[in-house]
Amino acid sequence: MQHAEEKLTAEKFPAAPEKATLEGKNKFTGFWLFLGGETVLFACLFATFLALRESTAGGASTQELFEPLIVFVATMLLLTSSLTSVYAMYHMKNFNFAKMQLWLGITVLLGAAFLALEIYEFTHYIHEYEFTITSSALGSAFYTLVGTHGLHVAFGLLWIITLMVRNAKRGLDLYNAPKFYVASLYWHFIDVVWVFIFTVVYLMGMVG
Amino acid sequence: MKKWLTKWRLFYLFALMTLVLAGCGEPFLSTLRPAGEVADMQYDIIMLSTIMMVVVIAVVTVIFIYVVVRFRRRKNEENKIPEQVEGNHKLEIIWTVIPILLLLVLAVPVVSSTFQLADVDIMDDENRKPEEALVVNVRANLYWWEFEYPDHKIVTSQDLVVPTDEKVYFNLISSDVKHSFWIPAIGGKMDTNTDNVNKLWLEFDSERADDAGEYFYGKCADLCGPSHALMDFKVKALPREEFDQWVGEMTSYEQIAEGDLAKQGEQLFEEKGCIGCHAVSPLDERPEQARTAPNLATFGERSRIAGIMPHNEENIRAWLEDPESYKPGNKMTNTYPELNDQELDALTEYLKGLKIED
Amino acid sequence: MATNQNSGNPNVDIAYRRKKNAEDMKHQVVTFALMIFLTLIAFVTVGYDGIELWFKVPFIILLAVIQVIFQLYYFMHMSHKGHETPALFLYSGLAVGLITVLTFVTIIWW
Amino acid sequence: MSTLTQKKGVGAVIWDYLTTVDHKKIAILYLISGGFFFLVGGLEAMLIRIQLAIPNNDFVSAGLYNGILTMHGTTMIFLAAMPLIFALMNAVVPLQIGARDVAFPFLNSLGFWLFFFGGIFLNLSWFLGGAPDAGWTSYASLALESPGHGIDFYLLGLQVSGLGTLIAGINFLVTIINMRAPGMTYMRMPLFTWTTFVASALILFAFPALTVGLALLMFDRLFGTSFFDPAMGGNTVIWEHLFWIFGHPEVYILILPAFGVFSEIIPVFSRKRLFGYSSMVFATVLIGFLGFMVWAHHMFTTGLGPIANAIFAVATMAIAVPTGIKIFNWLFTMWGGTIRFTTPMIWSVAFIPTFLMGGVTGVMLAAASADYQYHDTYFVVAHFHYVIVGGLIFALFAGVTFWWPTMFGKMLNEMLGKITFVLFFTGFHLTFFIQHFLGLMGMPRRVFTFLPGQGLELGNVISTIGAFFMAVATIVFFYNIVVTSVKGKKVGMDPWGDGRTLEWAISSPPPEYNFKQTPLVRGLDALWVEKMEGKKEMTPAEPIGDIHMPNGSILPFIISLGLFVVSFGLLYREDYGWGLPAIVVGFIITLGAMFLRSVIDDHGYHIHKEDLIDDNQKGGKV
Ligand code: HEA
Ligand code: HEA
Ligand code: HEC
Ligand code: CUA
Ligand SMILES: [Cu+2]
Repeated sequence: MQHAEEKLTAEKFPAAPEKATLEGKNKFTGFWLFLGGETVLFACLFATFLALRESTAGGASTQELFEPLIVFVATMLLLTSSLTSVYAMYHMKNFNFAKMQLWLGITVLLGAAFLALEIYEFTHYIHEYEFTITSSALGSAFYTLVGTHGLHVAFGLLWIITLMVRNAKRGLDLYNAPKFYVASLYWHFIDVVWVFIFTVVYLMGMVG
Repeated sequence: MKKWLTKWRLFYLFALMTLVLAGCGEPFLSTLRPAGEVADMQYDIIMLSTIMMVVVIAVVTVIFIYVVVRFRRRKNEENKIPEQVEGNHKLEIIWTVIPILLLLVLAVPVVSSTFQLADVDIMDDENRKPEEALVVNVRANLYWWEFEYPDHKIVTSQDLVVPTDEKVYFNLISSDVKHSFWIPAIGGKMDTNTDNVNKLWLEFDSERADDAGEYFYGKCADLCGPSHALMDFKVKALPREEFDQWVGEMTSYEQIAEGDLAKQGEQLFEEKGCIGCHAVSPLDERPEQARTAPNLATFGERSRIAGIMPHNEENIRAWLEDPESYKPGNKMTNTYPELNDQELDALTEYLKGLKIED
Repeated sequence: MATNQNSGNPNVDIAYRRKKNAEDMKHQVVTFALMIFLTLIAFVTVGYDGIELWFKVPFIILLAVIQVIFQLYYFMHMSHKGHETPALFLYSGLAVGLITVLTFVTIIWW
Repeated sequence: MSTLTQKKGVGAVIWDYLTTVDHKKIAILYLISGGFFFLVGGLEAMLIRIQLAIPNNDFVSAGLYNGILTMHGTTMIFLAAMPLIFALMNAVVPLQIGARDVAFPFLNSLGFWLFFFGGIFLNLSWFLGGAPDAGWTSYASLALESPGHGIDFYLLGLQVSGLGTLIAGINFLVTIINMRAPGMTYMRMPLFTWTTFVASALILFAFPALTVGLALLMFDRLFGTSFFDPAMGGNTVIWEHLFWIFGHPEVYILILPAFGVFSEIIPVFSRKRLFGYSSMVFATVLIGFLGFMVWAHHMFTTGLGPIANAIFAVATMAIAVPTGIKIFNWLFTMWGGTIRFTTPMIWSVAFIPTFLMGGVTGVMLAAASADYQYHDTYFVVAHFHYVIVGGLIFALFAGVTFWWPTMFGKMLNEMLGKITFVLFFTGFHLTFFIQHFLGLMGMPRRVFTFLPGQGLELGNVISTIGAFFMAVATIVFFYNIVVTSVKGKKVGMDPWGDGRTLEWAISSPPPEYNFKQTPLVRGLDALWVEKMEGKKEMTPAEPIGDIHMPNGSILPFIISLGLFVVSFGLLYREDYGWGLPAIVVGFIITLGAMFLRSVIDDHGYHIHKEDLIDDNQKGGKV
């Protein structure tokens, strides 16, 4: 096990920096377990949505609401951000801090764009269709599921930005490498959830 | 050590004795005094499983007592180190396989009876004849029960009337919060959900109904608010002819208040707004949502007021004066103007006279 | 620790690791392309009227599952060593989640 | 920093506990608050039993009764049983695996404070307009109908404390996965560690379902959504499923650690290794696994249909098999042993037949068609008190007595311990055995009173008498604690004499770094292995060196406090002008503290070699 505070060079930087210290290893394991729990959390929200997806209470139905274009663009944004965060981790492994920051920056931009689009989408539904979280059980389930995902995105953005700013001067070491790594895991997980959201909520909602 | 063991045995003796003393509960209420096909079926499974469990407990207890007595540390054994046994495959297989077999023996009748009890296909049968398969719509409300006979277009409350020795089918729903419909001596319960209709059948055995007395007790078995404990109903199981007669009287129901006091009561019943909630005819054609209070057409011959209070003049007055103190949280409190003594007398007199026969 | 793959000679190591990382990265870009492709297929499937409904829904779900496997195994490195415990817990979570979803689409029908 | 506690001022002690990240101190915090809530829940139980002593009693009113009943169940399960289990886990598990600490000391403290503030919040409902009154299951239609804020206290309080539980669960999992001493393979872990591991995994997968359920119900009540409002297309059965998807695993979260406790105590006082260790482990995992497949047995009467009922009935029965394996393994651990009846052992021995009776009534309940009769009657109440009180509460009495030296360095008085046992055991069977028959005789549960003339009088009065025995027993137990704290003698390493696992290989209580040198584990029951070779101590796996320690922090307390404030804001958002600002302020406090946590580096500190040796000479080790 290496010491966390040690200043490192590319040569001394270990192959798996996220697990090189005990703290890092714990973070790594703990975060994966947390994702296991998150899986159940989202599964419950998905299940609720599926049970209520036709409960429109006379209001707008999913077929009327959803627009393929918005969903498609949102999906592309988020999928791409997943790739960019992989790039960031690639550079982290190569001990290239500047490039890592750059790719994280791009990830954040893409994530922010996604979030903006989602907010636009929600306001669109509210104004065009008067489809709100209180208008029907479907509305409640939809906004809760997609909104929870959106909150995850927002939290992920804040997290990554904090990490970037906090470590901007310091550079990479074994104290913060696990943090970056775990944040990127989180980001991928958000993407995984989105894959199911766009499939189960939007695409299935469009075919009825 | 030995002391507490004997104590432990004493317990069971004591508990068993109290049990014998108390019998198996009251015949109109106890699941241990089944009075119908469904309750019988369930009673059989209760007994089967109880015997099985007693055997399991006995076996374990024998081993247990042996071990605890035989292997306690004796005076001269302070330094004894017993052999450190890792396990024993044979034994482990035995105590895995035997329970599995026992459970299979239990599972078979359970699964089969579960399906039998859920067999209500005839309810949806177009050709169902009410004479052969009576359907009752049960609607549970904070804290009262409504029973509608859709085949006969009559509605009654609090007292369920059913024919004996045939299957009776029930549609169960709730109009506010979840309740559960349970007549212990006749058969297991089924929830009345707010979202959907549940279906259930029961059978009432004529002989054992006679033994049980005039009524079986029904209960609400799901926490539904302050007066959940008081949400009782009664079941009158009549032979088919008497039941048909009852239906006939209900369908031709006509009530004329007799005597001045009762007439005055009838008037008050309208003036005070009682009629807005309570119907006084079994032929209530209002939609469910409008039927926000028990139908009082047969109130005069009920065994209880509001499901719980002994039926007498005094109690009727008391109920009308302050329902809250008898059934906390009920939906009648404060919905009508205060009544003075004279009005109470009149209403009581009127309500007493609400019967199908004179 | 199994995680420490250094051989002791930093220069050899770093060259080797750089190469390996670059290779990994290549896989990941390919994965990404495939994911975009799958997404496109999913959208087209839904938009195209000629396909029967009974086929559409399971098919797009299948596509989603494939995508997620890509994400997990490539982007999140679950294919790498030292991911046995994460995999175990993630799959347990998925199993619980799946049972939940299954009940919610079968025994809540009213 | 020395391990010897210097005399400190009260303020310093309090500050120390507010900021501590030491698992041993957090264990004490859990023990104190869990113990307090046990008294509160017990008091509520007494009120229940007094009210039901005679028919038509008006000791408490109907509405109040529902509040008491709800709070009794909720407090006991979430605020007494779980924290007390966590107390033992925190005190023992790191020691048993030879670790210096848990994986996430900071999160450990955060988990505690979240639980604590959640629990306080929930109980404040008594003083702020009335307790929740829809049962601990809080079924949706009734919960939505319930006036006032009682249910909101339930929802928010449990949400906050549930978060704490989830964090604690993850912490134990990672601790056990990553921090085991050299040689401590999975199949050499003591059973208590194993059950902690499985129970924590259950927490990880079960609590999110509760989180979601609580959130949805909260949205319905506070923000006008309609998940559970049939008029708007909602569906109350969703709540039932979500609650029980959590709720059933929850009961195994409670009982598995209890099994673990007995699996530690029985071998020690039989002087024999656990019979069938690997099948015990296997059974534990299997129970955990099956625990997720059976939740609908709480919903047999909901009307899910015969297919679902049959499947869930059979799946439920299956759990009897691994549990049976455990029962027999315990019996055969004692078989051939030399049993010493200390207080912990008496509890453990008495547990076997008692839990057995609760378990077999569980199987009876699993018989779906017969459950239509049992459901929501006192038969169910009898069942679950037999398993919970006869299983878990017995385990807590046993475990707390057993590990009291580990936590406090003193032994509880044996005589008083035995008196507690006799009273509690007597009272317990008196209270709950008769309830089986009350249920069968037609008494529904959750009734605030019953009417005379239904044959229910005798059973109820017996039950109430029994409860008083338990109350007296509990008081004796607390008296024992006080007496011990004041007068008890300090003990050293391995005070029971026959300790087998690592927590007995160090002084009682252990120094703050636990092990001066990480021990080398050479087999199951690591200390026993050494003892059998005539050694007194563990072989160290490393030379003496500096020990890395985490810094204490007040931030967990502040983060939790923030959520406490948020909860008030959410609750009173529509009633008072300060509601909305409180939400904002609370979130700022919480997020601000989290932000501080992430930007302030915390590398901990080191205890130097020299100080360690110093400790040794001062008698840190006996
Ligand atoms: C610690 C908590 C705990 C534990 C361990 C259990 C254990 C079990 N429980 Fe219990 N249960 C509760 C806590 C617990 N329960 C609670 C709190 C409720 C009520 C919740 C509420 O509504 O408020 C409840 C309710 C409950 C119900 C719903 C009843 C109803 O509401 O209608 C059912 C139904 O199946 C059930 C079944 C079981 C079974 C089969 C087991 C099994 O795990 C038991 C297995 C053990 C044995 C069987 C004994 C040992 C075995 C042998 C010696 C082998 C040989 C045995 C045989 C072949 C039978 N439980
Ligand atoms: C861990 C769980 C746990 C524990 C330990 C207990 C312990 C007890 N329980 Fe409870 N119980 C539940 C969990 C638990 N219960 C749950 C989940 C429900 C269902 C709730 C619902 O339906 O929603 C329930 C319901 C329940 C009922 C049914 C109520 C009803 O349906 O109407 C009854 C009735 O007898 C009861 C009794 C008791 C008794 C007598 C004890 C005794 O063992 C208690 C013993 C302890 C004491 C007696 C302590 C005494 C302390 C003092 C005297 C000192 C007090 C002083 C101060 C605070 C200063 N419980
Ligand atoms: C809001 C509607 C409402 C009004 C108005 C109302 N009641 Fe009621 N009444 C109820 C409800 C609801 C119950 C059932 C209470 C319970 O059992 O929880 C009830 C019960 C009763 C009962 C007992 C019924 C039984 O079957 O045992 C009587 C008698 C009664 N009401 C008489 C009256 C009289 C007389 C008046 C007018 C002075 C009146 N009610 C006004 C709602 C109403
Ligand atoms: Cu209705 Cu309880
Ligand atoms: Cu259960």
